[in-house]
Amino acid sequence: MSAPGRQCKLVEPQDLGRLVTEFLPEGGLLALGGLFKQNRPMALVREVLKSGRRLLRLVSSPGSGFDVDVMIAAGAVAETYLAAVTLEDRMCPAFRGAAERDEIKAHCVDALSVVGGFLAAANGVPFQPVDAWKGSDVIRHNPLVTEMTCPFTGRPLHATRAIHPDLAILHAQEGDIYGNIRHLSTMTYADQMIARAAKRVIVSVDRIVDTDDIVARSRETSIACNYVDAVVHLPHGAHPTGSFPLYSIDEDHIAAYATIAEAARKGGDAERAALADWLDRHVFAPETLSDYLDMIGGGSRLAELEREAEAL
Amino acid sequence: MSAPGRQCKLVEPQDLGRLVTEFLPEGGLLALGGLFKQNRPMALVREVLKSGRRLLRLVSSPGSGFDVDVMIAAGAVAETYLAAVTLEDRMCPAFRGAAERDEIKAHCVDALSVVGGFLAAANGVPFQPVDAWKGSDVIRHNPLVTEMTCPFTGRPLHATRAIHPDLAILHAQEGDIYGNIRHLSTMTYADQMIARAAKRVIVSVDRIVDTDDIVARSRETSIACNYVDAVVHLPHGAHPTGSFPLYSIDEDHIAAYATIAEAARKGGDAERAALADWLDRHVFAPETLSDYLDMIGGGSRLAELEREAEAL
Amino acid sequence: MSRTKDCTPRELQAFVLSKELRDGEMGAAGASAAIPMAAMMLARLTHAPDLQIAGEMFVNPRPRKLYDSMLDDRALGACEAAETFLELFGHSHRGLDFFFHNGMQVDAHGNINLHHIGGTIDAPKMRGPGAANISYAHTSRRFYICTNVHSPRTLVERVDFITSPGYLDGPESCRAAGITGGPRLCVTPLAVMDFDPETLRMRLQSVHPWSSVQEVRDKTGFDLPAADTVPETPLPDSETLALLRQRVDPEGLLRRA
Amino acid sequence: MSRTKDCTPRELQAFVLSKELRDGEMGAAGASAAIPMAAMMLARLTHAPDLQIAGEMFVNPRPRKLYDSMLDDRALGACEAAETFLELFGHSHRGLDFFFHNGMQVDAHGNINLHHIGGTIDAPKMRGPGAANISYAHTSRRFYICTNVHSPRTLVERVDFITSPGYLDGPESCRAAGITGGPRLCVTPLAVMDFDPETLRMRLQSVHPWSSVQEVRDKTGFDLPAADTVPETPLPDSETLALLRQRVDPEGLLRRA
Repeated sequence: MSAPGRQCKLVEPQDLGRLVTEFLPEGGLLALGGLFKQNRPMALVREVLKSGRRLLRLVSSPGSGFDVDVMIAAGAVAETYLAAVTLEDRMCPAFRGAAERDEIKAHCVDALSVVGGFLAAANGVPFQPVDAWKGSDVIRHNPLVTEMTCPFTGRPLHATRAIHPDLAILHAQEGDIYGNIRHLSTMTYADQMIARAAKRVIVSVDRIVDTDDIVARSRETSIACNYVDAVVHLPHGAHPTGSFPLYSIDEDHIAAYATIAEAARKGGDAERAALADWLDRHVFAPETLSDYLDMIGGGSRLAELEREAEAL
Repeated sequence: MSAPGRQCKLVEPQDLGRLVTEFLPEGGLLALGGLFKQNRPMALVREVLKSGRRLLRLVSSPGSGFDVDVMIAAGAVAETYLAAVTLEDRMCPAFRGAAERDEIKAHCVDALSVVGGFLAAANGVPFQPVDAWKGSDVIRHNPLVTEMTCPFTGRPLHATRAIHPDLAILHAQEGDIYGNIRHLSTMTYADQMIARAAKRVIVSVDRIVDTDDIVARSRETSIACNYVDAVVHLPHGAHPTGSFPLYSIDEDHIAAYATIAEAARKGGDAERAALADWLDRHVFAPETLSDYLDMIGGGSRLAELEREAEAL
Repeated sequence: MSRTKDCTPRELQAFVLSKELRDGEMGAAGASAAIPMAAMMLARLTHAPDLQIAGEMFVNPRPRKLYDSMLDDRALGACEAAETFLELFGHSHRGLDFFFHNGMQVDAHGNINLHHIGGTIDAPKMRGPGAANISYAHTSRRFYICTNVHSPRTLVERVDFITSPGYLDGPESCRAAGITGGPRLCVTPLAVMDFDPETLRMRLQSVHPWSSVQEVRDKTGFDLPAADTVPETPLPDSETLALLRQRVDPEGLLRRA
Repeated sequence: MSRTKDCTPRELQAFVLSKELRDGEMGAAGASAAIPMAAMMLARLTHAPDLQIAGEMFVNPRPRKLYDSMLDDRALGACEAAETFLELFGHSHRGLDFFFHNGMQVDAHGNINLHHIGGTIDAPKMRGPGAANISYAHTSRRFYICTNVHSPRTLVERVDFITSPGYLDGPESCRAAGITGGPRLCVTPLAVMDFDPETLRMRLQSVHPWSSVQEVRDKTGFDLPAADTVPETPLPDSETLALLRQRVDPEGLLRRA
């Protein structure tokens, strides 16, 4: 499948720990793709946690939830630059608890400051002008933002600074061994922009496809190989978030976590031990993706999620 | 095909003159899609010329040629904001002649100032920072550009001003009656950005497709209906430029024009009359697209260009 | 046309909001948007067939049923075009005709708080989820506030933090900030509030059949002016309710508690 | 490996440039790019299989033959990804490993003029086509100048207008302007020139077999320093020429006058 002499960017799952450690320093800025409960790079999030990197600073497309909550619960996070952090039908317990206990610095940012920052970095310029912030307290507390004057009109407006993540982790449905990525999902959010903004990019894909197939539908390539450092074949790598049209969101899994994490937030040692146990069973103990998938219900549960996606 | 009550944006070719006059004022800023010899909205260019609007200011994706040369030859242009103006294997005679005789103001701009201007307008901000201009005289003479200071670092850089064309004319391969546009060509250049930047947008398409077909492949919609004011069904509407994968570039037609226009640039009354005659026969005399297509060689020539595209 | 008394609060909220949307307009909702999505879909099926649902990265979605979320493939179903945060950045500057917001706290001037209650943003007593898009509140022509609860904790005199601006502290502060858009209505499970054009403070417009002026006032954390006779919020007729239930919300998400 | 004497000037230009490109690098050419495209494709087939052709809106094109143009579907053939001017904007800031330029005028310091000859830009005696991308000249690590003619009108002491910067007026002016990249070679139908690291002026590196030091100097509009013995530009061996003719340029575009 590989052309002679061309660099293959497909890496084995067991190499991920080494790559994460190489690309992401202690205290580094990590960017997460997808949005809320779709296309979140959950298998890669678990690899980051297993790598032992701590004091991380997190940035994401403007909607995050389960993934960052798990990372905070695992104690790997020092700062967040996250616009909305929610499980949609309920709040993120670890995020909320850590912010209230001042264990993380939860910066106050919004969609335009984050997207503008990715856009500036992707464009190769130090900032992005923004002219759509009036009356909100978010701007008064936003470390990404400063006031400026339009060089043409003299009118006051704002600038948001370029965001260059040390490492971006993304999940997509398909990719080839050279790192050409194709989303089959309708929504791709900020994934392309994040890939263009980040210093290093690792993408997990549900399927590896042949490069001839990529070439046959080149306009559908969502992230070109020149932005990608490594691609890894991790089927169901977005679980419990969805990877449409292949598999849907495992709401039960997310809800079960949220209940345990919320109890830990409110409770005592026993509740915190239960959360630690959940993290151990779902993040640290499974040696392989297959071990993880067995833990969350195995083939029958995965088939249910696939059927749910198919029925949409 | 039309849903009850939903606004149909499909217009008849005979309505184009009225629409152009409504959207584009005398002296207005007109944007052209495509690049060099691909996806240029030639049938719409002819409609603009027939509408009688003059003193136009032209902007385009950073590579233009035949289309703008014909508009200049027809005397409809006062100013150009065009980065490269070329037929690739030879220069554009009318552009060159008009600039040398000072009949048009041919502003000195480059790709980043134009693209940055479209991007700023599409983003809804008054300017785009640019940090990639060193040593070139283009910046010293570029009316779109000013110097500025980075509000974060204090470093000197440049800004290019937002470009909001009064009207953008684009050509694509497919569209539905509500104005959802789908390029089948691999290259789409700045078409989406121009559509987002312009006040009004008219798109000619080689084929009208059903909205269900658009919905079935929504990630392939290149310009969403909310950016489009009118769509018009003009098969071979890009001729003599190419509309891949449907039909290739009519190099012979472009070369024949270039020879006549170059002779007019260098020559006397007879040569200028020959160019006027060319313009009359190809732009002003043909009442319908079908009349035009007969003039340039009819079905057999079109079939050749289709075969050439198919063979690629 | 007969009236149908068994309409639920969330169904009524969707119906009230649907009547606000005009044909040919373009708008959207962000996260947690089952009621706004129902309102938009119902408006399309009734009086606004040309309503354009766009601005949040999908163009004219065709959901087969309602979900609590709104920004995933599941909840959107098929659509006419997929956009990304790049295009959303531009929409956020240009604004939409209408947008929908909910809030952890909503105050008398329609300001919305999703960030913190008590303390400060750096040392919050209770940290909320924050918000993605805070720009549509003032760049759009108007927006609607749609809450899941009506309580003195939700509807407060002044929010602790302005996530998305309503009318700030009234006309003068809006002028100073350059705010031109703003909330049109606040639609809760108990009542519909609009804003006094003089003071830009909330006032009671109508009370849902299952509530009363007294109950609404008791459950509102600020003084709520009202006319001497407050009308009852009109319920959907049976045909409209049937459309809502059969075409928009076949699984009855809005009928659940 | 036997040498093949019937190699044409344009084929030799492509061969010379192909040897400059290193495996794993990323680069592209703009318009009028038959020779650069041939150089990139030949490099891939010989010593640089991992050469990434990207930066001008297509990623790793697979043309079946050469065209004079480069930025249309016809000339590119299939590719791995299609980009737009949005992505090109970013590439232009980050720069490429290598880029190719041609010019209406090229001067002793490798500055390129495509705008006007004589007069001023506002009142030009002769107005050129201008250029799209002027940024890659200084943001890329290096670029190559590839001309279609070698004449005193093309190769001048100082261009009338700097469209794309080479080494400006030498080391001091480059430092002042913050220029770090620059032209590596100028490859014409007659010779290969490189740049003196001290003065950053062009000097003769090799002369093609069909020309001579005298002819090259006569046809160059500025003084061209050279070693006492100027080597002949090495021709491709027969295997390499066969690759060029059979795989890269099957229709012989580079063999035409």
